[in-house]
Amino acid sequence: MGSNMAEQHPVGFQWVIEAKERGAKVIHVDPRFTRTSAMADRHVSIRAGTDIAFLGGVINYVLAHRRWFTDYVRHYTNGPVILKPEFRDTEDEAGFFSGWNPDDGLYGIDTWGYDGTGGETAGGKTEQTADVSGDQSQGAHGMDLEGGEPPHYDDTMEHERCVLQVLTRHFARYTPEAVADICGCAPEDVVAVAEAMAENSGRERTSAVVYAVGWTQHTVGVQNIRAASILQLLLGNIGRPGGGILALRGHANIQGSTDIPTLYDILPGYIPMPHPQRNPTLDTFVAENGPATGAWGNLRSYMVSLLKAWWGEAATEDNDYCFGHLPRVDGDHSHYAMMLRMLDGGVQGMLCVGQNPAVGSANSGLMRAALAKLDWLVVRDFQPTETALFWRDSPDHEDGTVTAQGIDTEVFFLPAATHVEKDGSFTNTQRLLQWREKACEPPGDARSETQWIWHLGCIIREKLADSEDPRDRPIRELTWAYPLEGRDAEPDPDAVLAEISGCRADGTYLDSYDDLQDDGSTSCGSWIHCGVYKDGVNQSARKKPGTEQNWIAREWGWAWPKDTRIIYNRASADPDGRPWSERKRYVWWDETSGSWTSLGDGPDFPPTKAPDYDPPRDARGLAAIAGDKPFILHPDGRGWLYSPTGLTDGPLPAHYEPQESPFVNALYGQQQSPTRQTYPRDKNPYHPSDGVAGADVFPFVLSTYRLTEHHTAGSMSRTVSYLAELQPEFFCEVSPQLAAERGLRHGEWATIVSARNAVEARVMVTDRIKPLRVQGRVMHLVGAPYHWGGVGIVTGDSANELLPLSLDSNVHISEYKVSTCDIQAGRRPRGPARVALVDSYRRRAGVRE
Amino acid sequence: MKLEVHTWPATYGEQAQPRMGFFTDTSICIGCKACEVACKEWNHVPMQLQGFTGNSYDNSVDLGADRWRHVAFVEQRLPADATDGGSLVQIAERGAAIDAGVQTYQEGDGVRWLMASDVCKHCTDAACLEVCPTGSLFRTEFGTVVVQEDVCNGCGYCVPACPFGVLDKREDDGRVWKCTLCYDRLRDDQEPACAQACPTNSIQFGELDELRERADRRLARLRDAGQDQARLYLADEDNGIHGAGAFFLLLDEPEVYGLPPDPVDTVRDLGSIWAAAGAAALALGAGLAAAVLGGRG
Amino acid sequence: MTAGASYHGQPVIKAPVWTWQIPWYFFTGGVAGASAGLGYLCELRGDDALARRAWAAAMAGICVSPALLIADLGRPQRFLNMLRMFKVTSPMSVGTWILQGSAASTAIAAAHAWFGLFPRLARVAAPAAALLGLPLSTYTAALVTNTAVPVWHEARRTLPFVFGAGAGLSAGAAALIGADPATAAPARRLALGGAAMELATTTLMHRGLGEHGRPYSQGRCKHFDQAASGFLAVGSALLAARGSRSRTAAAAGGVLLLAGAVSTRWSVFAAGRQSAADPHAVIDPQRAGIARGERIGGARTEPVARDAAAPAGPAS
Amino acid sequence: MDRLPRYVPPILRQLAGDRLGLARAAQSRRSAELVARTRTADRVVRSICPYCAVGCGQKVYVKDEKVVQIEGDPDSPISRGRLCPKGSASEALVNNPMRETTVRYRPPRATEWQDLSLQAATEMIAERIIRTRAETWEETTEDGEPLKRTLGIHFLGGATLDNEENYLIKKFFTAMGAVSVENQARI
Repeated sequence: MGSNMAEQHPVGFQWVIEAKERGAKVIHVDPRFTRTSAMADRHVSIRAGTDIAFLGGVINYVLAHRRWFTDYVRHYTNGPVILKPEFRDTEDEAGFFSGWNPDDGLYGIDTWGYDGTGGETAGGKTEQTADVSGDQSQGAHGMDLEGGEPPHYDDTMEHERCVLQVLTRHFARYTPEAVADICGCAPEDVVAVAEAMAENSGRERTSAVVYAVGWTQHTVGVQNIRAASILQLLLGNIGRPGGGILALRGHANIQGSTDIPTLYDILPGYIPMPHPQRNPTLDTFVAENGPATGAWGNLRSYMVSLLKAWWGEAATEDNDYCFGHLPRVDGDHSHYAMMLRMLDGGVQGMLCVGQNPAVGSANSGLMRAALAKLDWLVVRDFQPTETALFWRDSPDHEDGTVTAQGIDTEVFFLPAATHVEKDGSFTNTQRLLQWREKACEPPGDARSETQWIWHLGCIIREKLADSEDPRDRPIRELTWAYPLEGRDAEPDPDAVLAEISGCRADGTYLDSYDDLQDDGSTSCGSWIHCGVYKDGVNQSARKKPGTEQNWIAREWGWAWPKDTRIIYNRASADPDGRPWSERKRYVWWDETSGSWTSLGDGPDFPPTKAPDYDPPRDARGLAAIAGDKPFILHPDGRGWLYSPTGLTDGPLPAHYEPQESPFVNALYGQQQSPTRQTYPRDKNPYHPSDGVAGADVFPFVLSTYRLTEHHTAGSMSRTVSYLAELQPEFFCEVSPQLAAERGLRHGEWATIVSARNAVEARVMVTDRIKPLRVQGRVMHLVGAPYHWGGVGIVTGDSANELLPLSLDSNVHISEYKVSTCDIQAGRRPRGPARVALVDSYRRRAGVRE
Repeated sequence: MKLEVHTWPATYGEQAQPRMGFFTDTSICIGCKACEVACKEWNHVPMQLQGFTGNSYDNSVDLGADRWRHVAFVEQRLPADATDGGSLVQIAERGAAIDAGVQTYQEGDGVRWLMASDVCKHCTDAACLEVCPTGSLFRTEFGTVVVQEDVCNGCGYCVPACPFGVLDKREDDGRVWKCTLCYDRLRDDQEPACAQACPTNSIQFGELDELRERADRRLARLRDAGQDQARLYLADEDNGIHGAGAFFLLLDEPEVYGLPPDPVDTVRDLGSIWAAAGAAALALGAGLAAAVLGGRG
Repeated sequence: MTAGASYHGQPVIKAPVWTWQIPWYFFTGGVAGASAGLGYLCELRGDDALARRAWAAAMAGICVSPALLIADLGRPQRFLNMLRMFKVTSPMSVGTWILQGSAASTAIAAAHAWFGLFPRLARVAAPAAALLGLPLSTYTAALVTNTAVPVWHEARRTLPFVFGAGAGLSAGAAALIGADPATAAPARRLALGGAAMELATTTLMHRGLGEHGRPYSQGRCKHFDQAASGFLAVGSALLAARGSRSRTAAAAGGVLLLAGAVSTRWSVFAAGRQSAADPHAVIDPQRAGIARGERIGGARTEPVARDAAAPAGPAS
Repeated sequence: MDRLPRYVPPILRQLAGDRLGLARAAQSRRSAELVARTRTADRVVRSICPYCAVGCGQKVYVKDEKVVQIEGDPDSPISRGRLCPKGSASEALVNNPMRETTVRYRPPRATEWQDLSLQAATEMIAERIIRTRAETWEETTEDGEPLKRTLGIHFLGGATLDNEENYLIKKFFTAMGAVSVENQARI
């Protein structure tokens, strides 16, 4: 669900085909019939944006028919844990959880916790605010639990306030019939999928859930994944071979750039960026961000080691290891928030490195308007992208609303090196770091980012070398000396990786994050990557052929944490440490050696902690995790069916309609996710949803997506001849019924209109797009791949022009996968007439103001 | 007149290699077109921009001088009661959905989307190489059929001779081009580029004998699983081209994928062709004689 | 269920890439071949004037033909590669060698007929040219029928006769133009006889083609075919009525008949393109053959047990 | 035929065992000596595909300091030598004629690009970062809590940057107090 794996990850899909050949059943739940559906045993067509409803139906079936994996749920999840009596579910509060504060549109989360614990914190706050980015800033969070144990739990799971019972009541309304009416599928579809999952789970079997941006790019993106987590935990499919929830990431190192983040709210290894504090010390930071128990119990070690890696000798116990050098975040400084700030003149400079917001971001027109407000813009890419050329060529120039002479922004285009022109590591979608060897030097002025940022840093450091200003101390004291190599004096990426992996004061390399100390005697750039340079060897560069290893292939690359290939794999053994079954044997307790052993993977668990280990009440860190609690990142070691902390929009997923929807929320009184981030303004108007006047002006659901033949906004594919020819033109996919309704002819042109813009696309009328019956009405979907733009061998309008900015408040990702639109036959008007067309729609829908 | 056109392996003597070929199993083709790109990249085949065709996801149209692998896309509506679905979608299950009145259209219908990567068949009896006057087209030591770019003079005879429409002349180049089964890679013990790239192993490369056995096992499995429409195409020798070096497992009739149902090597009729031409020549001679010598004057 | 299916209406086979030179070559080759025969036979008969005219036509045809062929090549500078091999399976290869022999012998024979050169050589060359002229006139039919184009291939038994007849009529008609009607009787007989034969064999061919012959009633092909019939009928009538008396009528009749022969070749050429472009022209007859049980076809649905020991490759 | 020297013309070679001239006799000298360019490459290095996150192994062949071929690495347990169309097009991405290899500069309100040296461009960018940082520096909140940052600079990275590159970027901009470092993961 939420993934079109055959199209977007074709090479990964070989394993699905292989599993299928061995008898696995493949189910594809997706609004469209895609190349993945074509290979599936069953395709269920659902309305875009109703995944939680569908999954809720599946969860409800599992709960109602008692199909959960009892031993797993009892011991490994928080199913038995009793919640606070003050907690109120969406059932009780008409679509809200307890703690809702309508004045600031945020949840207070005090009531969401385990019974008997104190107020939950997030980033040092007890209220979820927009500057707190869900899990990403709260990976280090969790409640303080004495001895790593929830105060009250009921192993019979019968207590009315225990999680399993709360869950059962919460999902009771997701009946097959109710779900079918929301999703536009058949009730049997829900039952069949639930039955297939349940049948194929348990001791002997496991099922996997695969998702991608079809789940994340929603105002309820995180809760989509939470719903899958609940299902997989109930069925006992986490931490076991053949199970899991597989996030298929779309870019070579998007996983790595989250782990070692170029993200505003986290530091490497998901350590939160500090917030402004009354008492801005390291101790306060650790106290407010790290629970005392579980792997995060050692947050202070991780943080001190990071500070030592960055500020080296300058970081001492006396100066709190330069903790004060870190800048603070106190609001949403994520991409879209910053682009809006830019539009208002609050940002002077921008650096776009391999990124192309002028066509790649939602509401591209707003993005370009924001870029025009910059003083300076730096773009690094293989060729000038639409972003680099926004001042000269854009749809706005074509419309006549801007001219190059009218744009003050100074633009630098710097050519970049390709992946074969530099050494370095990518982290793939399964946390595996794989090293790339440099094949040759980049041409002309092209340079690697390593070379560029290092030299830029050196120039800036030189210019500030004599500064007395305290704000320049962090940059002056930064460790910035690396061995240089090659024609262009490039810092050796191998040395950078060694810094990330970490070493002791004496220069010896660290083996794993267990070695990290909070006294400044170790340095480590990213605690989860500690050990990737173990023994002074670049472990990510290991390339022992897969054919010479077993299927785990542990001598190929290196996976964080601790080169673990299946995370939480303690769960592959039963509470006593025996494999759940011979068939699904993976990690188990070996009594004779007194340690965890496995088929070849490392245990994601303290290696010699016996299954019957019972932590003392005063234990901290990993020592506080019992021998039968696999989820060591959580303070209680349990998988969370219910999330007492970490999320801004509720401890459980609930179905909310997308920001723009032709239907009312049939389950709750609350139409959309109450915490979603919206930015109503002239350049970002929203369409009325069902039940509001003007909703019928944009009657169709619009979904954007990718094709196998192209890559994202197209910079790396529209410019490559062999790919450009395969999908040469922007097209939209519509059903024969919609085509008949709107007079669209196959192969000819259509204009898709939203309140943001109007674009033209060739029409593909296809049986693969199905009108669905939802709430007694027919729903039509307009599918639009978004690969095109103004630069390249093949060009065309960009579907991203149409989308509004409406974000999931946990992670600030916009709802690309569903909005509403209208579609007309024929090409779009040119010049000012396009603006007039959009204006007329705005007026009719009443969204002008 | 019967010509022994099977010149492989005999003419290569000790240098002959096992006959190599492709088994393209379209039941696991995901239509990604990696084969098209890998082929072009290895063989430096030029871009052929043909615009939006509307032929499902196929914008490459057909095999030709600038397309040596071509992925066909066929969208089919099938009746819900079709038990011979053949596609991997369980169409029968659709019926229940319809009864519930949920799906508003395709009432009674399901969809299946066939994808198949087409390529030169490297026929046992290959018309193209038989009619080639220059010997540019020849059979290699691997039993494959290759155009030699240093010999071809662009006479174009092979183009209409091929019963599959594989060969074509590259306009600005003047020569004819087609799949070489990566002759250079074969000589280096490497897989052809398309087969190496194919993510799902839909394109399988190997010794033809072994591939044929594998295909038979696959067909048996699919048919056991109820895929009544699965069939092998050109996997045998009892057809008009005496079997192909590149054969296919299809899920529908060949013509649905743009393949001829009964391809025949034209040279099979060479005897009657030469006989007729000879007879006509004699008739012309007789006519001439009659006109000149048989006259009254 | 899929009877009548095709892949998005795309052709199954490729249309010939040959251009205008080829139908003209069908014509000039025929003129050259049959004229050589006419010339030699006239020499035998002692009709030197007519023989010289025929040798001139043969010479003209044999000079133009290679030029047309070379011009049609994608890589004209590589025309010599045509002589790289001799392949009986390739009518084009065989034809190239015939053309070579024909050209050499015709040149000698013509030089002798006109200028009295190479008398000894000509004694061998003239009959050789005459003999080679016969296959030169008909091998082009073998060339086009030896393809996968249904409208051509299915006419493999009749098309050579159409081309042979056309060659004869062309040689006769060419010799008539400007000749004294009194001495041109053999040429006239040849022209009239050839024209009748071409009309007859063309009709036979169309009838024999049945469904395959659809292109002849469609598009450009149809127009050429109708023009050919018209030219041949009018030319023959004119020639028959006045050809033996009027030099002008003989010339006009000759020109009309030549136009007829050219049109026939263009109609055959156009038919090939139209036939190749139509997927159903390829698929339907093949499907019908399978349905009638005459052929097995390329596909089979049942696995066969293979004898794993059966050798298919070299002993290895 | 093995004994016949290569200069014997094909038509004569035909007589020696390939009468119809369909196979061995027709083989040209080029064909007889054909070698794959993977064989003649100077070296081969091992890389990872730059498109999606499956992380397929690639073998990169280099000849005369130029990439001549990129194909799947059969040793990879992830991809087993296979590549999708994008991965298969990697060589064309690297050797793309559309690649721009010189710095381009566009002053405010200009209508065309200008030339600029890489060194000058880097120097100018450094100056602008320092200036913007100074002008938009926020030392504390209204309540006096430390902020030590600038929101005047927005960094947006693609997700094809290496871990090492991301690390240096995050490290550098964090030290500069430029907190709004973002990437494609947000998009």
